[in-house]
Amino acid sequence: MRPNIRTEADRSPEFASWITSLPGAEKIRECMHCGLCSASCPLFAYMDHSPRQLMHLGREGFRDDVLGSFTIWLCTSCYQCTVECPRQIPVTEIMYALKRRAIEEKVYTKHLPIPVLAREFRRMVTDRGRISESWLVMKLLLKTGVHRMFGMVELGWDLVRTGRFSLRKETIRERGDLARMLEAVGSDGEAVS
Amino acid sequence: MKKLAYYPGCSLIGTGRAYDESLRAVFEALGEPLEELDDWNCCGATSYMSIDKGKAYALASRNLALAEREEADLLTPCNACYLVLEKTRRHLADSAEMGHRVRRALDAVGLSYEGDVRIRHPLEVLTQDVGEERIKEAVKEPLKGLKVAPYYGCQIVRPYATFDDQYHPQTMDRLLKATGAKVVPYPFKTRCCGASQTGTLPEVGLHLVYRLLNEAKARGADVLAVTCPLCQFNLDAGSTTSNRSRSSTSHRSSGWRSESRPRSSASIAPW
Amino acid sequence: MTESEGKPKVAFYWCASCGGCEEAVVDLAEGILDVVGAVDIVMWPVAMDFKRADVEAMPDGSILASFINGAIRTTEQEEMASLLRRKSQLVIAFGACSQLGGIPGLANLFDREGIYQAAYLESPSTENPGGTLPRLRSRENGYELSLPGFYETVRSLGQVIDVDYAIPGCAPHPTVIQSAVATLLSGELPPKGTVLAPDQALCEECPRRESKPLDLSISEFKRPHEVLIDEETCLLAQGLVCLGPATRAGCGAACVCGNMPCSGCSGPTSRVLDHGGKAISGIASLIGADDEETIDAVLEGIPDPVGTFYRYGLPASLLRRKTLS
Amino acid sequence: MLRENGFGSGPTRDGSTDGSTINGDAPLTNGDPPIRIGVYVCHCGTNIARTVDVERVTEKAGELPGVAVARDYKYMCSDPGQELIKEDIEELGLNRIVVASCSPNLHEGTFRGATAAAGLNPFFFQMVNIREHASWVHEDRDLATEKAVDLVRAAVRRVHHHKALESRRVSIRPEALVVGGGIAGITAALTLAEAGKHVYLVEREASIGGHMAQFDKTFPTLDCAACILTPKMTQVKAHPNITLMTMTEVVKVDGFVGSYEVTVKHRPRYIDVSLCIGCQQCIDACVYKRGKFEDEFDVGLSKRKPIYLPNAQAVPQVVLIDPEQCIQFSSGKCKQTCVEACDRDAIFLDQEEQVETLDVGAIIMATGFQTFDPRRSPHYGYGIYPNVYTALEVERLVNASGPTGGEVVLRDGEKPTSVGIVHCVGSRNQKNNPWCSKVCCMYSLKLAHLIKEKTDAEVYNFYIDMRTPGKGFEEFYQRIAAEGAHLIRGKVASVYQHADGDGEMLVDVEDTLAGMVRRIPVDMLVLAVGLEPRADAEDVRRTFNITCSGDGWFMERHPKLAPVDTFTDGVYLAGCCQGPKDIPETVAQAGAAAGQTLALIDRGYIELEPNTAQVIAEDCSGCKTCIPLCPYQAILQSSRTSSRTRRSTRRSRGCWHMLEQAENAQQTSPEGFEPRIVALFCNWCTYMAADLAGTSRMRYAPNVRVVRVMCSGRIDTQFVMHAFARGADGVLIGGCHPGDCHYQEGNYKALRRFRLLRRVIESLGIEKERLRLEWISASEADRLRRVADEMAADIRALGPLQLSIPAEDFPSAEDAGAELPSPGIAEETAAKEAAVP
Repeated sequence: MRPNIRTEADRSPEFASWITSLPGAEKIRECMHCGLCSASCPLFAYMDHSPRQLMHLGREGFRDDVLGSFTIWLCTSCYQCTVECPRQIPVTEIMYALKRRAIEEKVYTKHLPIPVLAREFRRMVTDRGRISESWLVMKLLLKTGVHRMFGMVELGWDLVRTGRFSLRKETIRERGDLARMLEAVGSDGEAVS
Repeated sequence: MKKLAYYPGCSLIGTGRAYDESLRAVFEALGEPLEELDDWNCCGATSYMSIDKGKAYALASRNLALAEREEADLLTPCNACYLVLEKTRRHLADSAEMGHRVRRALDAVGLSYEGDVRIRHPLEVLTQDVGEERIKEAVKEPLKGLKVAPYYGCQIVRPYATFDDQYHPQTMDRLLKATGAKVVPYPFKTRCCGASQTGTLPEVGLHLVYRLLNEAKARGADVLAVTCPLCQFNLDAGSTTSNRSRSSTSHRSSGWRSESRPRSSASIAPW
Repeated sequence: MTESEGKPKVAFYWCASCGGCEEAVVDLAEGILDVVGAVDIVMWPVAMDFKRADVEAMPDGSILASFINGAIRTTEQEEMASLLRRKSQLVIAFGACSQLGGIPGLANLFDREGIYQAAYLESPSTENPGGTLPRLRSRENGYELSLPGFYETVRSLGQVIDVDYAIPGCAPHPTVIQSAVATLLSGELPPKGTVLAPDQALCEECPRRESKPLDLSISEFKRPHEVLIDEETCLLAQGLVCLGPATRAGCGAACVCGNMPCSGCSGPTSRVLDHGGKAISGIASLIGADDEETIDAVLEGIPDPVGTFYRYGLPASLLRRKTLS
Repeated sequence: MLRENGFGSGPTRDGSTDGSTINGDAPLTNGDPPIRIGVYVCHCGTNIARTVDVERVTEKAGELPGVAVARDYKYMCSDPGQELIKEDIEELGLNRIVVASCSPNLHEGTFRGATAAAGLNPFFFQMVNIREHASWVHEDRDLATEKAVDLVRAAVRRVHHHKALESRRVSIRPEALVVGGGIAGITAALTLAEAGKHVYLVEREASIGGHMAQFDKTFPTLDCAACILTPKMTQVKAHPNITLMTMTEVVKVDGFVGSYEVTVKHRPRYIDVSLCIGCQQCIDACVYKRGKFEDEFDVGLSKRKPIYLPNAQAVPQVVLIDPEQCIQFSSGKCKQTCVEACDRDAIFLDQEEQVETLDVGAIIMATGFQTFDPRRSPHYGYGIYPNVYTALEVERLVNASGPTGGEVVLRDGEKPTSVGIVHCVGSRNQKNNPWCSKVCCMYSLKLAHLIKEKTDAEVYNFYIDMRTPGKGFEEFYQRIAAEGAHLIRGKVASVYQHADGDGEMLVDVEDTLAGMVRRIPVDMLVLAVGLEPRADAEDVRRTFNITCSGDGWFMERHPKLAPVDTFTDGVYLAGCCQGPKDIPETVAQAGAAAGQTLALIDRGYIELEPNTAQVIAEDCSGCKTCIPLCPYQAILQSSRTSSRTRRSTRRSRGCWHMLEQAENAQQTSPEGFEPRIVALFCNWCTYMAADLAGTSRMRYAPNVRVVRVMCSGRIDTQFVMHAFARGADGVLIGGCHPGDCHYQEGNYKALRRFRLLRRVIESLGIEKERLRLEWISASEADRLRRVADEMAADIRALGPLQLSIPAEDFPSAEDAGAELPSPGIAEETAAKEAAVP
């Protein structure tokens, strides 16, 4: 457990200016800490830092606290906080940006299934243009612990039985086009150099 | 009505197969059979956006370009696809920089997108373009006596309120009433179902599902009606799993606190 | 005022103009005899055989007054204007072209190349299979021929040489000429820079003035060929663009008397900096619409605003010409 | 003045446009003494000097023609600063004064005074705004200095043409109009009436008293609102100097300070106010046996009949009939039992709307506020869950004269056991109202106290920041905290009512101090709705020709130094129509507005700005173009000469001759093209917006040189052309939004000219980006910033405006010839000719 004290050396001014330079995120500076984002978040109960705290930590530049937080991986993009925020801080979009940066900088728990899902998802879409849900789920389970599969046997059987578990590998026709497009769009340049 | 290109999305050809089949049947019955967008690709969902913004927008925009080539609007039944496509449409219009990058990428494969495609959801099309009157006429077996809790999910009302009220959406209520069903008041209409967390962190996701189901039951609903394949999967699969694992769902909040008063302790939070 | 041979010497010269100003002098009819009798004409290319060398030979300042009409378009015109300036005590810009740039000044909407193209190559009546264009020097039968240089921009006389007075009009109205000449001969010269015509707007002498309504509001502009023009009422009140309120009087509202709106040939009064600009301010303000779309719809009735408001004065206006790319 | 000055548009030998003496530096009037200008550049401490090189500006000013002395000084507005001007006028014989300092809206009067004190006509003074328009809005010292130099140069050129003007006096009518009968209007009216002035107090509703009459106790002293307000209401009714007009609205305001003609419309009450004694027998007799319609005064918490008394303490104590609800009006078939019951025959069902004109010298606006409608924030469940109330509703509940007799009970009559009070509803929220409504924290604490006192319920105050600045306020907060109210720092996210619950609601809120979300059961939720401008504030301000700030409140002339004045002389503000206020502040402001009104009336006259238009008869041709253009019908055709026009001095408003300043942009910087943009801004809106940008320390492109005009309608198209001809790369015209013109319709004239002018300049190859017309109100500083930045960027991309100046085009006839036919064509022609045998 990290001690509950921070010195100025723990702050990364670069991180603070990066986060407030995200589109709309300059409004973090106007946050009045009303806590609407936290209280409206359906996943709040499982978070280590509330969205409000996370925004504040980001604004102050506590990079390690923010990127290491479990909170960003819990966000399901339900946009409740974004809609409620009286200061119009785009909390959900900031969460996305934090996920991207955490993945880029590889700062997250290794077996956390969420980034694994994101990576596998991307791989499948990039290769084939579509997602085959059954394959995606199986890959996810393989990578994050086979033991998890046992709890799912019954559910899996239900799906197979109702014809909702297909082993077909979905794909688009113009896979080459898609690959060229993803190549041509270039990189984000959102994260700092 | 401008021509609609049907964009089922990956879930509707997977776990959401039933949704796909019934949607096609409904539009067939209304005399407006669905035509699928040729060679559509995955919208990218939330996962792709978590990795690379530019590629995520490029991915989604290919579908917009394909629809524009067919001079059609996109009809998508999946809430996630709906939001991703709508967000892409808006972002390409608002952000010169992203618009430029994405158009360059489309150009590389001979596609273009001028911004003439609307993103439409079956709820909108059925209530606005088709209209409740025509639906009432087309109903063969009214759902009389069936009590339904309408569940809209998050992403068709947030962050953008496009065709329905953000806090108290009504389109599904109207549609259900047109089919003869009784709509029960359901305050969690737009509360999150946990999305992919049911797969990645089942104990977290299932808890959200439990709340939704429990509330529907408390309101006297026989069934929940959903508009999104992922919501459906979660609520459907969760209706058995969450009950079963309820006893083992020990994730009582570290942050949640409830005021406890003798009078209302029974009716407080379900966890 | 020095007089060498008893009678004062006078010169007339003609630059870029149509010749109408020369006609105007002749139109003085018997009045011209008084003028001719009172002066000794030393230069008048239209009527008399004096050469440039004759003028060059005269001592500087020996001519009492030179009346120069026409705008300055070529190097030759500038040279002649400068020569006459040197030899004359007074230079009078005669007519709209000289005073303001005149109709030839509308060429400032084009550049030299465009004018050449139109005049020597593209106009329907041109036959020029070799595509020959004017050149400064060329050889013909062993002789070297030269042409004056053609400027990119037309200028008023005052933009080229120092001018003492102007007589306005296209062409100047006989009464204006007569009173101007009378003023000059009277010996009591007005301040330099004076335009020798009444310094009030045309409405002052307009026979229709009283018919102008006090609540004028224009909802449609019409062009003279599009309507039957009432002969009594104010032309602006009939929706015709009449520049009378912004134009100098003196002509006796000749055009209005001929049932045509004033097109502004006498230029502005002394208080106005830009003739077209003043007319635009006055006339646009009267448009009976408050929103952009309706205003624009009304303005469709003035299809050529520059040609309408700067018909005689583009070179002398504040903006002078179309910008050159 | 020289009548003849070159050839109209000023062509001269050297080919420059500077041919006419209008632009020259020679004295304009023969025989007048030579012009001696004193230029004074103010440091304003470091406010100007920090960004503008004041010494350099002074040095440059000293080099300008006509300038006899140029000085810089730390604070020009100070006594020694003003003394400097006076001494120089006396010792150096100055006859023109230019001060470069702050906005003329602040100190023009000061320096005119100093000029006059030294015996010089005050209108020989000109002010240059290098603080709000330069040092406060720019960062680059060189560019800001350059701009200041340009602005000073423009003013110096301008004062050459100034003439001595005499102010004219206009007498002031002693009557005043007060619009709105809340505590603000009541206070203002009584103050004026006590001073012996006649007051018309106009109130839209059937009774005066306003919001305050609905309250129970007032914070922080908890004294009874009715006890302190009702005596004042009756005093109004009884005062011989007050004409009270209820159910009356102002529909039109004509005239100007000192003599406004106000048209008011009286809505029919169907009762003769002079006959009715408020016995209420008619109400008892009404065919409706009990109340059926929502009572407005009780915010819908009680029912009333179609014939009713507005409230128990209503002034006037007279009933009224609602024609929307009365059967007689809808069907014509009522038994009219009320008419029968009235023994004073005061009921007249055929009463009609009446219109009346009032002549007054000054007007006080006291139109108040409305509360935020919480249906706009649906997650609080207002209108969905029955026991969610607005604070105003609870004010009625706790009020002894309210619908429950002062009992705080739920809809089902039960006492609440747990009450939540949500602060900041509709306030401090970008989606609704961004401002703090100022009174909600205090009234929420008050309600917490009253509810606790009356019900002994648990009370939870959900606040974001507890704002208690005020006399005794913080102490009150401490008292409520000590009483045991739960003070939870966090905004309520959602309200949820269980399907099987007993009306109890669950409130989710982050307790931000504890860092956890709490779920709190309440059976009553009170929404502390904020204050906002009335829905029709926009219409009202138009009627009175005053301005609203961007948030919709009526705008004061100066936020600090003129908080009760408006930009319209003789119209003053009192109370919440200008912004959220509590009662003492409202009363203080109403007193101040009354004081200003008294000062105006008791002086008996005002001095009008003397810079009004005049007709020079000998120059006038009688073209009558000006007559339809004057919205005040001030230009009259003289009956004697019939051809001439003459002006009515009484009515015409000031127009200034601005041509000189429009040409200040003649220099282009040598390297790195920085466009010069001449901005012609209306004094009443865009110029004010530029001042606001300054006081807000916004940063915008330093390319803009502002010239103040009294109205965009004053802008002759020649000004624009002149600016272009003198080297401006762009011209920006700023005027009031359509419908907002200070002179009624000047901006429409500007628009008409602009549309035609734009066609002309485009035909002449000048890109349309170089000429813009923008409607920017006094509050839209941000818009001004955006437009200035945009325009600077657009023109920077276009490059300098290249108007051909013939003098440069034609270095010599030889060179001109050499440019002739392009070599390609010439050679080709020569070759062809050579080929001919």
